[in-house]
Amino acid sequence: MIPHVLAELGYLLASACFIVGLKRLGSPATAPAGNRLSAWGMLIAVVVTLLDTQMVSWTAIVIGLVLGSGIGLWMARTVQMTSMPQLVALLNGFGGAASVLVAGAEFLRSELAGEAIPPETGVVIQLSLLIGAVTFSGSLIAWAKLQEVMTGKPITWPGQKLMTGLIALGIVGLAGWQLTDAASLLPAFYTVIGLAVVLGVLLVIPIGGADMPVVISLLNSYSGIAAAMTGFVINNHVLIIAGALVGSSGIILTRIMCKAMNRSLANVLFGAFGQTAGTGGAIGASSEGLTVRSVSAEDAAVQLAYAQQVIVVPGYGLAVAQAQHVVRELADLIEKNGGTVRYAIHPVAGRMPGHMNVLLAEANVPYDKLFDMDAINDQFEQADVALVIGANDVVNPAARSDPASPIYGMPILDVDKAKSIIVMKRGMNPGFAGIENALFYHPRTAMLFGDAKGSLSALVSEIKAL
Amino acid sequence: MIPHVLAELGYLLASACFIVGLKRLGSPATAPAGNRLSAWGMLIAVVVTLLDTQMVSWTAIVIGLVLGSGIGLWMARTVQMTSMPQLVALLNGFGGAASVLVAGAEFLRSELAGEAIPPETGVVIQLSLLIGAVTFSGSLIAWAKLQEVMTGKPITWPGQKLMTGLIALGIVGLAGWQLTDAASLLPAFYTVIGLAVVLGVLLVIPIGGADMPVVISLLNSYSGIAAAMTGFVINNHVLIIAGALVGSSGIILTRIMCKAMNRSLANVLFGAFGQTAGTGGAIGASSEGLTVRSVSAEDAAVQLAYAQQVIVVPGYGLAVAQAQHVVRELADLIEKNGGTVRYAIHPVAGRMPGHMNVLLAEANVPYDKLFDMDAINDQFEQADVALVIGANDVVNPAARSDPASPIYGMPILDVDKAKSIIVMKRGMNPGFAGIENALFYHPRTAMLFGDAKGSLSALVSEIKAL
Amino acid sequence: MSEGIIIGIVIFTLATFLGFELIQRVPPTLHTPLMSGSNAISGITIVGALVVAGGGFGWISTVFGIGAVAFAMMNVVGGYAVTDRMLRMFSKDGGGK
Amino acid sequence: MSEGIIIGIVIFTLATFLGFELIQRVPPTLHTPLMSGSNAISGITIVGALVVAGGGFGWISTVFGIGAVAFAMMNVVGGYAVTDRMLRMFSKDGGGK
Amino acid sequence: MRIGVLKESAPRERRVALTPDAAARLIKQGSSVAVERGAGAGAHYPDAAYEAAGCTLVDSAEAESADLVVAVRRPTAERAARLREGAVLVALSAGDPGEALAALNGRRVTVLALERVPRITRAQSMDVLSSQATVAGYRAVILGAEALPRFLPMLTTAAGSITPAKALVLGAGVAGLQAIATARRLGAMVTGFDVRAAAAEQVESLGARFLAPEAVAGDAETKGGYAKELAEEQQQKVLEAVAGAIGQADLVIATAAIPNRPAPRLITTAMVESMKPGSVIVDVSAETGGNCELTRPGETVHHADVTILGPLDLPAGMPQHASQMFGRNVQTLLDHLAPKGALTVDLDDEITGAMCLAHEGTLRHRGNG
Amino acid sequence: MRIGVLKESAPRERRVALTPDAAARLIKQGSSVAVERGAGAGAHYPDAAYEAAGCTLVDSAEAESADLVVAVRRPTAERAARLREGAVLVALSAGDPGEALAALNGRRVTVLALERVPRITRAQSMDVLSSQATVAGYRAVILGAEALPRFLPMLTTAAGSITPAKALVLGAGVAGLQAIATARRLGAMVTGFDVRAAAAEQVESLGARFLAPEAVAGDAETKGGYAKELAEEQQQKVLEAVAGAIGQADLVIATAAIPNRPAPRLITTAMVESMKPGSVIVDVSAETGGNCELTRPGETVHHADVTILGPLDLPAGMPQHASQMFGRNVQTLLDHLAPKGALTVDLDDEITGAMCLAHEGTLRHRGNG
Ligand SMILES: NC(=O)c1ccc[n+]([C@@H]2O[C@H](COP(=O)([O-])OP(=O)(O)OC[C@H]3O[C@@H](n4cnc5c(N)ncnc54)[C@H](OP(=O)(O)O)[C@@H]3O)[C@@H](O)[C@H]2O)c1
Ligand SMILES: NC(=O)c1ccc[n+]([C@@H]2O[C@H](COP(=O)([O-])OP(=O)(O)OC[C@H]3O[C@@H](n4cnc5c(N)ncnc54)[C@H](OP(=O)(O)O)[C@@H]3O)[C@@H](O)[C@H]2O)c1
Ligand SMILES: NC(=O)c1ccc[n+]([C@@H]2O[C@H](COP(=O)([O-])OP(=O)(O)OC[C@H]3O[C@@H](n4cnc5c(N)ncnc54)[C@H](O)[C@@H]3O)[C@@H](O)[C@H]2O)c1
Ligand SMILES: NC(=O)c1ccc[n+]([C@@H]2O[C@H](COP(=O)([O-])OP(=O)(O)OC[C@H]3O[C@@H](n4cnc5c(N)ncnc54)[C@H](O)[C@@H]3O)[C@@H](O)[C@H]2O)c1
Repeated sequence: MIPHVLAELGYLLASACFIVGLKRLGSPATAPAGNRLSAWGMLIAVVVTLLDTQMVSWTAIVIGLVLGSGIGLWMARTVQMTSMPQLVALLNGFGGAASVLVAGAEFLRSELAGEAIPPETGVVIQLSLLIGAVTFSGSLIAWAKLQEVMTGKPITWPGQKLMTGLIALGIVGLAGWQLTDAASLLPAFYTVIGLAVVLGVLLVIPIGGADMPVVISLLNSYSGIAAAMTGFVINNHVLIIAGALVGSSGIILTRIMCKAMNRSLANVLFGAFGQTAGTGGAIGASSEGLTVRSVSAEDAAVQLAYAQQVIVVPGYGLAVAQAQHVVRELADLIEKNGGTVRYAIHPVAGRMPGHMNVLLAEANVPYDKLFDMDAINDQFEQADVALVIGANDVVNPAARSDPASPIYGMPILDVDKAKSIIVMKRGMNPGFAGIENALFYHPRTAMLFGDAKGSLSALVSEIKAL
Repeated sequence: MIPHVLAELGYLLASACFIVGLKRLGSPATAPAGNRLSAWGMLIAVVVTLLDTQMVSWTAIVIGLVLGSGIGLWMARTVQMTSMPQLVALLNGFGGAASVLVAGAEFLRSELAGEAIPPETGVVIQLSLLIGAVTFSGSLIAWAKLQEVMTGKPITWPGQKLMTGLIALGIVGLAGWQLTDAASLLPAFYTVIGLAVVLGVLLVIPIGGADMPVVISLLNSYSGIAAAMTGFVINNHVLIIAGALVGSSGIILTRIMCKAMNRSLANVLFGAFGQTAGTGGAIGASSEGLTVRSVSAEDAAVQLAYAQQVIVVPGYGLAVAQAQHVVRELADLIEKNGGTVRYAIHPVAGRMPGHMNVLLAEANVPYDKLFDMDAINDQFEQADVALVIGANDVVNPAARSDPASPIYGMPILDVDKAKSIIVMKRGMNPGFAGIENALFYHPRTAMLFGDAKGSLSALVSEIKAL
Repeated sequence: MSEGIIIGIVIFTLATFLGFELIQRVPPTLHTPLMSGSNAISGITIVGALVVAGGGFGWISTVFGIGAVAFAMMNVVGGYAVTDRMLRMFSKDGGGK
Repeated sequence: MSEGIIIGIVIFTLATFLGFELIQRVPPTLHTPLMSGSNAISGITIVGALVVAGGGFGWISTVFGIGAVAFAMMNVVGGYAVTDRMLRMFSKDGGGK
Repeated sequence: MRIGVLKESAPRERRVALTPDAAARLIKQGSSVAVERGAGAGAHYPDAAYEAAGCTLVDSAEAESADLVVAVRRPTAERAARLREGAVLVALSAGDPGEALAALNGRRVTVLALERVPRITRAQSMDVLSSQATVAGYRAVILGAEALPRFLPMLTTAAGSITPAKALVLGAGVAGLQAIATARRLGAMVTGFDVRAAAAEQVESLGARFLAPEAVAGDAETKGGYAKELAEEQQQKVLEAVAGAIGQADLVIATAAIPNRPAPRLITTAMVESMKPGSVIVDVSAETGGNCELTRPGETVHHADVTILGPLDLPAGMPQHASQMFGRNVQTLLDHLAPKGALTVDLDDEITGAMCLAHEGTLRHRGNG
Repeated sequence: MRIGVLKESAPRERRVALTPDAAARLIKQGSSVAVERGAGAGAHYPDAAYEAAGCTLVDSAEAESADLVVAVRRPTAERAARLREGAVLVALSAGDPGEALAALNGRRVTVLALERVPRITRAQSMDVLSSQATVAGYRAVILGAEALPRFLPMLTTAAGSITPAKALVLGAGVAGLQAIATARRLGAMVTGFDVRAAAAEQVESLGARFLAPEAVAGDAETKGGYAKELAEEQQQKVLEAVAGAIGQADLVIATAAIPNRPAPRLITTAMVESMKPGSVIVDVSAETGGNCELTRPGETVHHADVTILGPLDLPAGMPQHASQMFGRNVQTLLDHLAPKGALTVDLDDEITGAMCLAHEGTLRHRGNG
């Protein structure tokens, strides 16, 4: 055992690691180092705890450490890149469970030893149990939805809200009873935990699979608060600090994620009850049941900011939007970030021969950045992003593949070969030829809806803000 | 007296007020409310203290409160708007003095009562005294320099740095002695305070008057730390929190201010010793001893963002920089912020007839925003900002007033009638006619040095970031 | 209310404010790693778990302790490891860049 | 080292981090008001001053107390008032806008 | 397949139907190309360039005897009579007088009229009307700028300020849009005018202002994207709209057209008289009678201090690029007719069928030829 | 002061020395203006406009009898002989044959030569050379674009891609810079060339590329901003530089000039022969002999499939705006000579002194007239 003062300083150091680490996680350049710093903080906290606390028995500790580390490492190593979100959900649930167990152990210990639990300690124990349990079961549901163990669709039934409300009320009541009544109330204790688990399920089940990341982020924030409450229970500051940090930063992250989806948190959490899936759904589904993937300017900006090779495909929509100057600005910005930008000019893009040339000349785009179809078509494969701005027919793969199409036989720009495709248009309207475009439903295509000029301006601001 | 728990919660509330208030002070829209919130926090802290502490005598308190509030209010009310910075310096100095007095009282009390001061308490008392005293005397010097009670020029002499170093060393030595030696060491105590006062003077005296705002900001940060140390002395958390907040946010503000001046903090603090006043000085003085006022893009951006009427005066430099597209972008941005932008085209701006027209047409500036000299010259008086971009001869007042000038008699654009003038050029080079331009030394003129394209891009980013 | 709780509340409040300020603008690609990284931090419950597990409270320590330590440790180790994996994708060759 | 000092250090550290984060981008027009406003906050020494002044330590309380309270109060009242005056210039008609 | 390229004989026709570059592409596909000596001279493609591209230079008789003969304009009756029996002739056949076609048909020559390429997406690259209208629209502005006694762009100078010229473009088809773009490039303030509703967006997509005739838009467009002839009352509205705008214009580019009909009359003598002294009208539609009452095709008219140009040879006036585009169209068409050099005339083909005026002794499309 | 405005008599000269607008300004200052009937017709300023501006319309004799007579070009000897004794004549007097001037001087007419306005900042608004060179530079490109058998801008179309034309502008003075700007507006890729070092930045300030002749720059500029005549060896370097660039050019605008000297020869016959078929040279300096060896002033030469224009009437070809600017220059000059309408010829004045060729029977500036 080390002097308690040293332990406190050790915990403070760990806290500082978490603070700085968390801050660094917020920007791409510093994130890896930030995560490592925060991991160091955790190591310090664990070591300090082991040195500081009077350890009566080491067996439980060793078993738990070996088991937990092993499973954790194995899961992190083997998980598919695409299954990351559900892994995070699962891990978050475990965190919640740990809080329940710690607080529960404290409660049972006092209870069994016949010690009176002071009311404030009782409150924090209850909070720790409650939040931990909700986090646990909610996270498991989120995991199940993402892993497609259960349906990703919102599950709702009449009276569901009422039921949830009643359970929440029940928990409060029981918890209050436990606090006020000094007598041993083990059944109430177990009932509270049970009800909290059910509450977690009820809260997450009506939310759609696509919204799970937001839910996980929110539950993550909860698990932070649970940890902080545990800190109150065992009177440990590092738990309080780290827990509070995660709790509040988690809320902020949740808000940021909602904003990126253009939704409010309330809409995410309770949207299913209203049964309106928002504007996204209206344009989301094609006649053949395929779906388009819509992207925010923020997201698209990140892609462009880090792209090495960008090919811009202008079409009539660029002209309609009169966005020629902004597109040039965007290109300048990408080039300043180290990428290269070329323009692929289709022979019949626009509504008159040379339409795109007139526009781009007006914006002073140098001639040597303009490539005609034959010159650029085999470059798309190497392109990180093909940025299709208000073009439609000239990038319609039907011209290659569908003999029934009115544009069959017209050579087109092979944008679908690019590593990633961003299409900017106002909606799902067809172009001059009046036909649907399968490119918009391509798995690598993301649609950035809106007037091209507005979208381009947004991209410029976002890239500058990165 | 109230229960201590309530007092602690009151202090916490006060701290929260300071935190939120300080944050809100950082943005124009929320600053007034933020300041008021922080003032409420202060009121809460004072009331809680009065209720919480066992007050033996109220006389000193009442006298102090009445005296302090009265003088403070009177100073705040009567000060000239232009003398604000020195008032802040003065008030800051008072804050430092208060810290010295509180810590000193604590020290003397224990000392006179013969109590042993525990070493850690000793350290914080020493720190509180030392930092408070440096803040006090440093702030007074800053005030004196700004108030022109003493010269604003840096005062340096050989060996000054050595002297400062020796005094600092002396303080450390004496303070250490006091700590280690349990015996009463009143002379040492007074000596430390005296030396610290001298140190404050020595630290500020070599810094030029123009840099005083940065120094005040730094001293403000110090006074926060002094307050936090006082908090340690009397074991009060609100002092620690508020002091630490001011200490660290003050450092950040100081850095921001240095960055706005394009200098490093070290350069501000020790610049006078190197005797190179930086690039600013090199171009700062005209042959007739007049000075030009250089402005940062950040500063200029704020002016433009809030301007109602902007008149852009393009000249040959705009063409050289090929900045026509950026200027259009800037104008669009100003208009989006609610201002109006017009372009004043001088008949001989540039190097060929119609030079500016060609440029601005390329950037698609609508014709109805272009005004020739006769049409715009009486509009300058109403303009909030005249933005002169790479123009020189065509805005040279010598053409109006100096019959000896080669351009005498040429009609010029009356930019000097505008409420504020921003001139963008790379340096102080003359234009085509090869003559100096008094406009650059005009009191309402600010020079934004740099290539026009770069400066305009910077303005655009800054306005977007506001 | 005990002094300990009060101080806990002060610390909790400060840390909460700090958490609000730490995260400001996050590019969308970092949303998941950030969530995962802060989730790992919430594994700080490990400290509590260790106290319980090592406290020698009989079966409580054994059952609750092993469980708590194991769960918390999965959260910690898995969380940091998976975050690191995600972040490594952004550097140089992989992923977005 | 006493527990009190340790907790003080924890709180000091947290508040310092918080202070670093609170101020991010400040338009130059706000530099002076912000400095002045935070200077007013540093007048929190008034709390210490009141303790000294009301502590009844004889002449120390009287001399040091009155001085400390008066100085701190000037800092507080003058600071808030002058900050408010500056800030009022930015709204609507006056100053920059 | 042996392709013969004729030298044009019409006055002022300086284009050539196949440029060396286009010929080389055909040769690569397996055809042989016989070029009449001097065919490209007017368009600045010297014989040497054809030789370098792999063509054989031949006299006129030999060029006429090819399997497939290409020319810009349908050859004179005299030359047509010398074509091989069963040959294919690809050329513009506008203003068909009947007789010439009958003569060709008599010799069982297959006549493919280039101006009849359907305006479907797939055939865009064979569409000489589009490509030559592009040239015409650009060139009309250049001619107008030359004839104008004033600047097009705005100029602020020590000798006073020059206000930008106002240009009015009537008809926003291919030529009209190109004219709008070119006039805007030169700095004029441009207004576009058309009866088709779709034209509004297109004009504005070039940064110009659109002038909409009252209550006409909507039903003025055929399925193919062309304009219809207007009812009397509608025509009146159109005239009112033009009359309202023409008084401000310094330069008028008139390109309005209706397929197979005389050009619509949009500018009356009274309107011309209301124009500013020195203003200029370039009537691109002169060939089909002109949009202006006073236009005399092929001549320049001065009326009330207004100059009215009625150029007939707009694309031919820029023969090098006009030929390059024309040749590219012809080459793509031949690639379509004779993939890999083997010629088949498939009248069921959407494109060939629409173009064919005579085949194996039968005349087609008489009604709207 | 009574001002007489003559109708020009030179062939192709369509400008007028004072427009109604400029005349109105002078009348406001207290002068009266007598305009020869029909003087503005060629420039599209009808007599009615002069009348509306407050001028009196007079016959030629009356115009000639004014106190101060303005004309674009110095009147014929016949008309000069009819000027009032002691009158002031303001006109271009280029290519002075001596005799005519002597005759005027004999009648004690004060002759102020407009092309001699000094190029000082104050006199910029009276500088007809600048204003007319602006017109010439713009118009040279328009003429060149008209003569070119190709597009200037780049165009990607279904009928193939059109590459942008390359324009080479020799001499980056007032006319050259305007030509650069105009060609760039039309979409050409422009290279500017000059011997003065200061020209580089000016050319680039228009977004064009500058071609620097090796080892010439620096000392090639006189104090007044004009170019000097070059030494043999330097001239050789200049020719080499031009020869290296001209082969790529589709359009050459040649504006190089040296005051009071024949235009420098920059384009040899061999260089013309190295150019691409169909390319065009517009020799703006034709009046002073031309920058191209093959230039024939006032004519169009075809050589080796290259067209060489030697226009003599560039500003006169755009008479409305050329006159507007000319008139504004003349009006500002008259304001300077006769503030508030009272004429004084002060030979000590920097501007008047420099312009005056004859005054009170004495000839001045003979050496460099
Ligand atoms: N070049 C020629 O000579 C010529 C002549 C005549 C016809 N055409 C034909 O025109 C077509 C040209 O193809 P294209 O790909 O350039 O254009 P397109 O196929 O007509 O598609 C243009 C797309 O731009 C979008 N759009 C319109 N305004 C927009 C705005 N303000 N912001 C963002 N998006 C906007 C529209 O979708 P939303 O409404 O959903 O936004 C539309 O789908 C071809 O079919 C060609 O055959 C060409
Ligand atoms: N328009 C005509 O027809 C014509 C013809 C010939 C002569 N002129 C003469 O040219 C002059 C025109 O006046 P003006 O006011 O337009 O221009 P100016 O007096 O020549 O001044 C231009 C200024 O722009 C600055 N500059 C140059 N490059 C720059 C860059 N990249 N970024 C920022 N600033 C840059 C230069 O200062 P720094 O080097 O310090 O940056 C210079 O002082 C008049 O004297 C006129 O008489 C005009
Ligand atoms: N393959 C393709 O998809 C393709 C190719 C080329 C052109 N087009 C389309 O075909 C259409 C017509 O092209 P065009 O240039 O050959 O047409 P055109 O030469 O027949 O007519 C020119 C223009 O005159 C207009 N006009 C007719 N009567 C008018 C009147 N009374 N007043 C005003 N304007 C009148 C027409 O609307 C047309 O825009 C356009 O919409 C064009 O976009 C399509
Ligand atoms: N008041 C003023 O300030 C004012 C007014 C107008 C022009 N200027 C200046 O006067 C100068 C000349 O103007 P200008 O247009 O009347 O000149 P110009 O007509 O005499 O000559 C045209 C150009 O030809 C160039 N040139 C001469 N010899 C050459 C050679 N061998 N090779 C290549 N180029 C050659 C000259 O350098 C000049 O740029 C310019 O610098 C212009 O900016 C000043």
